[in-house]
Amino acid sequence: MTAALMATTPGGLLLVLAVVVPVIGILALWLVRARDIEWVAIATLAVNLFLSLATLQAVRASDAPLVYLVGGWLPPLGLALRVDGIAAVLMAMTGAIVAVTALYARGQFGFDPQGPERRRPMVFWTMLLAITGALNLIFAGEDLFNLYVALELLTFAAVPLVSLDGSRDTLEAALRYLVFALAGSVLYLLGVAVIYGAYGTLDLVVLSEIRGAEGALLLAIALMTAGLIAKTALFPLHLWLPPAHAGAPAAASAILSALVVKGSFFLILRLWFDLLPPGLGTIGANGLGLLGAGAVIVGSVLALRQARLKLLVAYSTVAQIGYLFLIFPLATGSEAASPFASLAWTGGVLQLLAHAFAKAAMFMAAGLVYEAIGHDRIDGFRGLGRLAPITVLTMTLAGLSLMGLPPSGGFSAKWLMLSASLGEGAWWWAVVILAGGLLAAGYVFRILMPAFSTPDAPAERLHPVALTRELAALSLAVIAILIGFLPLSPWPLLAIGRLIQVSP
Amino acid sequence: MLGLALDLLIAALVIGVALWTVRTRDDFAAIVGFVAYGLLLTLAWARLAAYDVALTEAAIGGGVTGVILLRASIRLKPVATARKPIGARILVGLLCAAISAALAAVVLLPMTPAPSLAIEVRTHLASTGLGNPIAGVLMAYRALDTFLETVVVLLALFGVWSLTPDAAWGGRPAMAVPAAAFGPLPLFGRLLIPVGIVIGVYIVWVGADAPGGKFQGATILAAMWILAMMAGLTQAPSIGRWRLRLLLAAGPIVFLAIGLAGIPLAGAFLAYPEALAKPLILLIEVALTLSIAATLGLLVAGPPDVTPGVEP
Amino acid sequence: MADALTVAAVIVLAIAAVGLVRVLRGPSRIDRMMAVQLLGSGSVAVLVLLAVGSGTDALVDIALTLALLAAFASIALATTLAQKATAAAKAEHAPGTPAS
Amino acid sequence: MTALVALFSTAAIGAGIIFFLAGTVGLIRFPDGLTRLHALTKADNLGLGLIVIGLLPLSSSVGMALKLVVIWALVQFAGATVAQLIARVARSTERGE
Repeated sequence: MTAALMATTPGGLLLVLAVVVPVIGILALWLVRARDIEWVAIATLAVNLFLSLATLQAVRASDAPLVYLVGGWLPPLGLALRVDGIAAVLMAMTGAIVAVTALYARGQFGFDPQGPERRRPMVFWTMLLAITGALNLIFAGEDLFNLYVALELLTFAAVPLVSLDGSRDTLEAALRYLVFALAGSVLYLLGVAVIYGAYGTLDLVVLSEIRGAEGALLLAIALMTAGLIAKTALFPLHLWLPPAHAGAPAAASAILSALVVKGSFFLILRLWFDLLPPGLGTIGANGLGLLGAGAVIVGSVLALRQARLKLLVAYSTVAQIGYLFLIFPLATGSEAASPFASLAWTGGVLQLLAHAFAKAAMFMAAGLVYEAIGHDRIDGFRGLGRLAPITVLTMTLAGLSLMGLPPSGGFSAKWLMLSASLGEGAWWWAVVILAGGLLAAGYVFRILMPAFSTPDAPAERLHPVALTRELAALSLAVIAILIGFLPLSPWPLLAIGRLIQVSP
Repeated sequence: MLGLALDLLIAALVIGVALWTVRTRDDFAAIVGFVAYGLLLTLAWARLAAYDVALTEAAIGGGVTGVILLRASIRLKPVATARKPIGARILVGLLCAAISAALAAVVLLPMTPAPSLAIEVRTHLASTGLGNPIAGVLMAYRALDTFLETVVVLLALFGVWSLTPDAAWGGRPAMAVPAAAFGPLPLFGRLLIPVGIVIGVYIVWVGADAPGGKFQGATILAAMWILAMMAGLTQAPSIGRWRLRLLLAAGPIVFLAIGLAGIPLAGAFLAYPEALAKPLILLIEVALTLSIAATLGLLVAGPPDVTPGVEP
Repeated sequence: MADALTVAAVIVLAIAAVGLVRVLRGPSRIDRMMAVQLLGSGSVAVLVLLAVGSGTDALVDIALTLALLAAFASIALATTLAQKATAAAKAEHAPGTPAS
Repeated sequence: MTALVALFSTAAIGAGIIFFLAGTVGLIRFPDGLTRLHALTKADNLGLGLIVIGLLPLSSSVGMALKLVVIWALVQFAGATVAQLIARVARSTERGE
């Protein structure tokens, strides 16, 4: 597709609505009565889920990306929104996880329908809507500065969730997160400036046609990738993630770990597979793969050593993010004509999906465990299986996917990545994937073994938990398993509308 | 030649003050250094003929950021900060130097003349009824960015509010100043604030056709509001008040409403019907000015610390 | 005449820059504050000299903004110093209050 | 532009520069806070004032000239207030010590 031929497609308005509806929700939250904020937020997220599913359906049906020219101006002068196959899949994933999280979070944070407005529910719902809108824009954005605005929105919405509890520790974690995220923003913005200076445009479609192998492009992509890595918490820039994700309330942790880090990761994918001329990125791609491998090993080992469930789950995020970065060496090294048609590419996207659902389920379950027994120390989990069977089932299913045991989304993802690495003769990545799986099995069993054992004394449940909340967490874990039933072959949906790479 | 001397002097001062500000250990001294840095940066942008940016830097750097930092420094308790180990400092220094060198190489090495959208921006400007190309970019071509940035500013304020102690939610920020020591301040406020409001409105108004605009003007208005609070002429409002919330949300709401109306009336989201483009853009700018001014003022005032209902 | 005005601008800026030594050296916070105020006035002077020299209206608007807000920043600095002084007076018995 | 106007402007701006110089020298050389303050306020008010007076006949429009006067008035007014505040702060910190 050439930029000159770009025009708003039927259904393009869905993209505008996906960005605008969460914003309308935020503005409404501020103006409605205190008792109405919950249902306003949930209604907004329901509409958002509908919009994201409609977008996915429209992309599948038309077998082409959806495009909307904002203000009717053609890029590069104006801004366009564009959703291709992979973006549509991720939008639908976000819509689903956010909607289920909303059900889980209903009535939490001291929300009192009769009383005055409270700080924590108000902040939570506002920021949840903001994260939804920001992620939709990250998936739909096509202009690098527009995407920067989306990143800012995402950061400013995510940081307050970390310190929602207001304790000293969470404030410190939030501040550290903010510093990492802002440093990342600065690097990204520098890259944007370099690209505008060199090419006079920031539109990805236009850029993919005119860019060559100039130093400016390489420098810009290096700067932006470094910034985005800091936001994604790739090893060794992962230091901010465990305290931030473990200190937030469970519903917020689920969103932060499952979705927020994926936003910046998705932009790295865009840069490397849409913008970088093919053949140039081999060294860099191997470097990213190496960092990913480091994350898999270090994150898993640290997860094994945690005494508290939430910290363990947070370190597991560090490890699982590592797998995502194996896409870069595997997909660029693949022999298929287009990297998007390769096994590795599909494997990477499946890993992203499976981890998002499994991790959200895991954090929600961790929150439920805390409510059931009043703490989340793993050595005190004996008898948990009798006390909270649904929650332990949730952890088991999500754990299966994190370990990569069949049948689960995690298994399919790792299987495809293994096949890709063996097919390319890059056996060392296969070693990393297998070792990571074994370590994950170690930390998942550390949780499950005591949970399934019989307690010395009959344990008592501290607080009753609404069944809907347990089912919300379970449903996400079930989806993580169901993803494993997708066919184990490249997924044509993901290749829809990808910018075709032509050597300049 | 003379221009070059001036530019070199400004550049040297900018770098020197920046280095000193980074190195100094005393927080008050660092803030003063940062204000000086903002002044010099204003001159630098002015010399680059980026008048809109210079105006923004003058308004933000000269006024609001200094006050935000100062208020933060009052809240902080003095702590002895340990110096980072020498190895880490060298590593950071090397990284920064490498990035700077790479940037310098990209910017300075001879390249084919960089393409620019400047001509196209001017060509289409007539259809928006605006005279300032920057305003055209902000309000027409990239209106989506501008709209979302106003949401970002609003979220930033909400982020600040999220640090409120639970009991003070819905209360107001205190701007405690030892009033007895400040004889001339209320008088100064009464005289300066009207002048400042006139200047702020003028900067917003002139923005349609010349450098200036809603953001810069709103910053000046916010500064005047903060001055009124510092001089004890007025109090910060309670954040739970519905009218305040409406004022904060008014800019995005008007922007969004006009943007959505563009879908049936002008064929696209955030498109303006040609005959009405200029009045609609002005309407948005006025609403945004009020909202941004209120948001910035409250950002400086900080999270509420006065429990609602405790005092009249 | 434009050249002469540019020369004047360079000289004013250089003078104000020398005053910056007080920001650097202190010793008291008040000295730092006065030096930054001098730089503020100097910057306004530089901008009006350049504005008239080149006939650029926008530069006058920048100078106007700076003049309005330089005062604002100085007042904020002064009130902060007063607040810190009161806080220090309250914590009179606490040893080792920083006085730089 | 007549030679007379040029002469007047040059003289006024030159005088303004001298006052700026005096202010800086005072700021650096004078022994204590209050005398430095004295030097500073005289300098930036008179210095900027003379420069503005020198620029008035050169300005391209009445509007510009008007703005120049407003700028000077603002700096003058602010300088006076800030000097008062600084003096008060200086006195109270001296007492505190």
